[in-house]
Amino acid sequence: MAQVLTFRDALRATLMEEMDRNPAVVLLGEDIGVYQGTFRITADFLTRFGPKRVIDTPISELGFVGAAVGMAMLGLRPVVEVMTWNFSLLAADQILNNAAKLRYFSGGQVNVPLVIRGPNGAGVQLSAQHSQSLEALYAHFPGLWVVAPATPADARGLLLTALRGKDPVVFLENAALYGAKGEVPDGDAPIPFGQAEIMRRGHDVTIISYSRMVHLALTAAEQLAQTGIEAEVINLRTLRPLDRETLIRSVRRTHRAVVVQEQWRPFGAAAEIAAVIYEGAFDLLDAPVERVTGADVPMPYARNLELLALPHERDIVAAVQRTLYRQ
Amino acid sequence: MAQVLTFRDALRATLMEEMDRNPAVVLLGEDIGVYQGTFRITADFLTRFGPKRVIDTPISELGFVGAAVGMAMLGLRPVVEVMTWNFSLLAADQILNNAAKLRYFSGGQVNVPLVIRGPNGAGVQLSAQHSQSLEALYAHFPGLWVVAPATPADARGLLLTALRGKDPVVFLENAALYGAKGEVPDGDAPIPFGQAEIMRRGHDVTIISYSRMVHLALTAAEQLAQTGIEAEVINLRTLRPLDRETLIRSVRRTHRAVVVQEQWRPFGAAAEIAAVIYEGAFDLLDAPVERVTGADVPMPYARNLELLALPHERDIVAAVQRTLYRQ
Amino acid sequence: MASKRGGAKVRAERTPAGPDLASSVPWYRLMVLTRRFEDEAERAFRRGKIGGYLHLYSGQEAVAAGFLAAIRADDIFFTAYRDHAHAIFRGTPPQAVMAELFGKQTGVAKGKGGSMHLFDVPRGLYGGYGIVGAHIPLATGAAYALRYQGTDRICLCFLGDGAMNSGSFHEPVNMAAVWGQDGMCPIVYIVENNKYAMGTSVDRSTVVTHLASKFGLHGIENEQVDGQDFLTVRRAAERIVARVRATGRPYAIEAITYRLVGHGAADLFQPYRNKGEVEEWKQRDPIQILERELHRAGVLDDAQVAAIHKEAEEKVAAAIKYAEESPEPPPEELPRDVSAQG
Amino acid sequence: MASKRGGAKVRAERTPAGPDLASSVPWYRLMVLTRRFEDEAERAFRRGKIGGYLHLYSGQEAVAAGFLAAIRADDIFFTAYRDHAHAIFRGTPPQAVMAELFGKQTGVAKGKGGSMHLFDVPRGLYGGYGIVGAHIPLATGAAYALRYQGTDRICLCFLGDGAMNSGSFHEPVNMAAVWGQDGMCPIVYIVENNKYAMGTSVDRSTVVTHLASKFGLHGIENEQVDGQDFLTVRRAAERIVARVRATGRPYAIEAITYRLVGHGAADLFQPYRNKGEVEEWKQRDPIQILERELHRAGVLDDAQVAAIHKEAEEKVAAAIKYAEESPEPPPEELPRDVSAQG
Ligand SMILES: Cc1ncc(C[n+]2csc(CCOP(=O)(O)OP(=O)(O)O)c2C)c(N)n1
Ligand SMILES: Cc1ncc(C[n+]2csc(CCOP(=O)(O)OP(=O)(O)O)c2C)c(N)n1
Ligand SMILES: [Mg+2]
Ligand SMILES: [Mg+2]
Repeated sequence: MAQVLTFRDALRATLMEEMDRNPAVVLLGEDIGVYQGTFRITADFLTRFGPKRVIDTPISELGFVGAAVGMAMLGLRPVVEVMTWNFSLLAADQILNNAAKLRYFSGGQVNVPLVIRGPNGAGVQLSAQHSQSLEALYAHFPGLWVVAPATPADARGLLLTALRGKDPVVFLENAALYGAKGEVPDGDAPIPFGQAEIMRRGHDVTIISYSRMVHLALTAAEQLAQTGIEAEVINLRTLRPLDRETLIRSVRRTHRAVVVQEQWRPFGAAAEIAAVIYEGAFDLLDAPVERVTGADVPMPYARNLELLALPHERDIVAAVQRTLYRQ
Repeated sequence: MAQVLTFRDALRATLMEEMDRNPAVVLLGEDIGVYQGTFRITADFLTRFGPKRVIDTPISELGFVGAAVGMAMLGLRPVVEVMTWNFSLLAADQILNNAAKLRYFSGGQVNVPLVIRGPNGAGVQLSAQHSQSLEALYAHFPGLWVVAPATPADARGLLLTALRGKDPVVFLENAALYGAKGEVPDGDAPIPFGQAEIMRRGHDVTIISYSRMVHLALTAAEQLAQTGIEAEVINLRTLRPLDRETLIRSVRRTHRAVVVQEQWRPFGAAAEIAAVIYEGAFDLLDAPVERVTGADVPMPYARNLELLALPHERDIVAAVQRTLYRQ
Repeated sequence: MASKRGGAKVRAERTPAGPDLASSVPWYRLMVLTRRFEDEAERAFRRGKIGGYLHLYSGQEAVAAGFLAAIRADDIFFTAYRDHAHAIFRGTPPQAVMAELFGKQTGVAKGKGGSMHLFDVPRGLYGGYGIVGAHIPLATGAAYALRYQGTDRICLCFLGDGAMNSGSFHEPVNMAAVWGQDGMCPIVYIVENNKYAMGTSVDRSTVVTHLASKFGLHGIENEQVDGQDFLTVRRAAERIVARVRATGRPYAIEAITYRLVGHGAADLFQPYRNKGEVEEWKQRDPIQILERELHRAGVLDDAQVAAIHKEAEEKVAAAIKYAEESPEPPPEELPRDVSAQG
Repeated sequence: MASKRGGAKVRAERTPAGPDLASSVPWYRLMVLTRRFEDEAERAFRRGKIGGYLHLYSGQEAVAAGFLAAIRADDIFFTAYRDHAHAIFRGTPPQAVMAELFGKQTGVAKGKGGSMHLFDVPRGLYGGYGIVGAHIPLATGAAYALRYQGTDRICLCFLGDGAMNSGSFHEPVNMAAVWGQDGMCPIVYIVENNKYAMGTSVDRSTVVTHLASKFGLHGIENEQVDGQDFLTVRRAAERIVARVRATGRPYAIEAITYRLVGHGAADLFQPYRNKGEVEEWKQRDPIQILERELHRAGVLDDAQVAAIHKEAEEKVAAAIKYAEESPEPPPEELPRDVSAQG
């Protein structure tokens, strides 16, 4: 059976269940307790689990992410909420030089079962310092898993996997999705990392994306269907590992691919995805892989400029048409 | 005229000249003064320019990189030495959220003429926390220029441009190159950003790289020449901006490309370079672009494992042969 | 009240009357203006005219006013995202600030920065920053630059109580002390201790709640001040600014204050504090305190007060109108300003 | 000498004789062993047998020895890259450490970590870290975990003077104080103040050179100790460890010490200090101080001392031989250990 939940409630319920089940799970973050969480993912958690498990931290990203790594090394299973991923840059050293690597440089003596989660990507008019999508940065580093769910079902299934694995997970949510509803399977069904989902079948072109952009891709696909173009839409779910097989199998069938990402094009995630497609389907590609990306500028505040800086359905439609030489 | 200089001396001499010429240039970094610089780039600078211009800092990467941004905003031209780029992760917030963006979010009211320089990439057995090549990370962010010189001439020409521009520059050196010698043109000849150099002409395949990897590419090209394969070797010099034109023009001629980077393959620089090539030369490519990269693991300490983790000439040769379907 | 947490010893430096009372009238006017500005900005936010985050300064006005009243026209300052009042106090036209909040081409930063990133470089405002604490290194380096350039200009750095728990605070403040030994760091750090960082009260985020003292352990002279009393703040500011200008050494002050409104416009329920506390602090509203003082000294009468309020109302209404009617930035603005050379 | 900088008040807690003298002999033996180990490691480095960075602990032995002598077998500790002695003191076989430095499969971390990243988790050594200060948050969180798990185990965190200028230091230490209020942070921060961070002396990187006092800024009890005297350190450590174990509150100690060797094996010229200073500190070599004490008390005679030195020599020679003869890690090791699930 399944029930309809918002993305927020899927996260909440999963976290709560897992905390009920496993006393090793503790939460850390700014204003997750008394304040009830900036995005209310942890509302009521403090009352339910108490201050030893729901730890309101000072504004010390480097300190509390690092402390969570230390907790994880000792066998706790900390879940850090970064109020937004933008602030994670202050903790980059702890994430990239400790969490990601210390299993390796200890010769496998310690695990770091740590989940860092929070909203990633642009909001609405949050401007340059608060509108970043950092998946390409984190996915570059071996030792991390990088997860970017698109649906409430993804949110639940991937969070379950994250909470039960033994490695550090960069869990990238999207504030615009918190209110989005979707069917969430009941019961205990973790979604393994590295398993993309084909959200829509089609034979003319493959549109590949993750997180919020998947929804744009689906809308674009509906629009394209009205012009007789059947797009396959792939939701990657995780960037590291990348489900090369599903990707490549699809493109080898459709001969065309469009990759959609929210952030800056240069050295962005779409470049890697495109490279993987070329490497796996070069001989069967009928057109260059199109990258639909955000504008290569820090995010402006003004709404009209912000809209110009973000990818839209029409950009995806146009890119698809280019792969079909319809333009 | 030109003289033969080491990479180190090219940097030293250029910094020194520019400091003589422009009193706004100040240096900040750990142990650049009394200690004479970890890699002796600034040896004797303290005596010559005094402690107001050669500022030994505490171990406060976030603090002193940020302070340098502030100095730059007021019209100084700070040059920060990060002892190695690994430590820059502690200053990531200042580099990515302030230096890169504040010109934009101030509506163009301030410039940030800042150069951050130091060794990037693996050394010899420095292990996981000290062996990282961070160009893909920094080149993703608009507002920064990302420079990776391969030769003493590059070092001088690009540093001159960096020191005279008005924007923040991520200047990635390589410790293994500091002792390398090369001809350096006399006089005042800045190398503009975004101008790749063709280091070797060839018509069978284009090998693209930057920094230390260029030298591997050149050696591989010599080896290939003995088997009758003439490789063109491109030294990108800057990652942001990327000289798409030179790249694409070359590949449209050779029909084959191999991109070489030292660091991890997923979401690495080679993905972007490959994507640019595909986008510009899709119809003329006879084989998928090959990526030669480091192994996807934190750098191990043991020398034999480290050698396995790094790209070698033979990997480039093999990749070229694959593009020619010789394997 | 100021001494509630951490046993703050607050310097008392008020003079009941004298020349600074008359010269405080323009600051009273500005404080009334900014309060009105904040109220109307919030209303515009609710109407969907302003987007993103919106952090208001209501209740804290005397802190920035007191310090900005004490510096020279060529001095500079940095602050965080709660920055509207700082700009307006310094002379940035309210309509240019409002237009920025509306995301319009006529905004101080052409609509690119928004509420959190006000800049007015000609007037010495070097921003407006959104990452808590991250402007403190900038301000510290800027102060160094001012001395390096041979001037006697100084730099103010406003920061929140919450920012003091970050490495972005400790690292540059330690360096400022070192640089100050050579007279190379003319900066005043002004902690706006409004008791909370979002929903986290000072005593839940640190054990040492006498925040000024934290500067002492970096070797920086410091004191606390009653941040609700403009005259007190201004007097302290004048003394401190003169000394920092003369010595080139950093100084720190913790102003005990309170934000009467939510953390941001989205902070409606405020589960972290009770109404009583807010009401208590309303009794110490800095505008009323100054008004009473000016009234008592006969520098302002009721009619003048009314006129000042009316004027503020009109100015803000005009600012709203201006912002509303201003054009959006044209699409060509999108790629502009990313870099100087590209 | 200990009180030279910052007017350090150093606690004197030495007892001239008594039961702890006899129990100190094994520690004397370990200190002699590690000194020899460091000397031979440096020689191996010069012969090209050891790569990368190599940071030796010579001169500072009494600090780690004194503290590791005071904790229980199930307690844990974290340190920076100057970590060989810490591992050996704790019982990690010297040959496994040497093999790690040689990059061999038989090393404590299979040759993957090297000198800077010694780990021996079964013995409570949670690393060995190369980014200055970056292990301090880890140790702080680990201490929390120990209490959360309902144990009375404690955590030691060794750190350098230079690390104290980083946000990696201030942020977690502030949190430790907060957590300590609930008895949730049983950690001892042990500053190995060896006067320098590479070439930067303490007084060039901060104005407040009484480093222990900086913990006070965060609300953590603290003191200084003469780090050259094993007996003093150990006595203080026993008192502090007992208290931290009982209270779950953090405590900090600054051990005044000196590194008699270069920062790393590559630091040959040491332009930042003069020979005289080094010579002066050689007079306070911790091994000689302890040796004299044990000698005077009649716990050790000349023959025993000689035997201990000979034994150290042999053990280290054996460790070198073992390391030399051990196999390199096989190529299959390259992708192993990146993650648990992949
Ligand atoms: C590094 C960082 N972490 C978290 C946030 C989210 N955040 C915005 S304001 C704020 C509270 C800051 O409090 P304080 O410094 O006291 O300033 P105040 O809002 O009271 O003026 C937080 C946590 C942020 N912007 N930056
Ligand atoms: C964040 C960071 N910055 C710089 C370095 C380079 N570095 C290595 S050791 C060191 C000095 C550290 O001094 P201290 O903390 O006093 O420890 P000690 O070496 O004296 O034991 C520096 C600057 C580093 N490893 N990490
Ligand atoms: Mg506050
Ligand atoms: Mg030291």
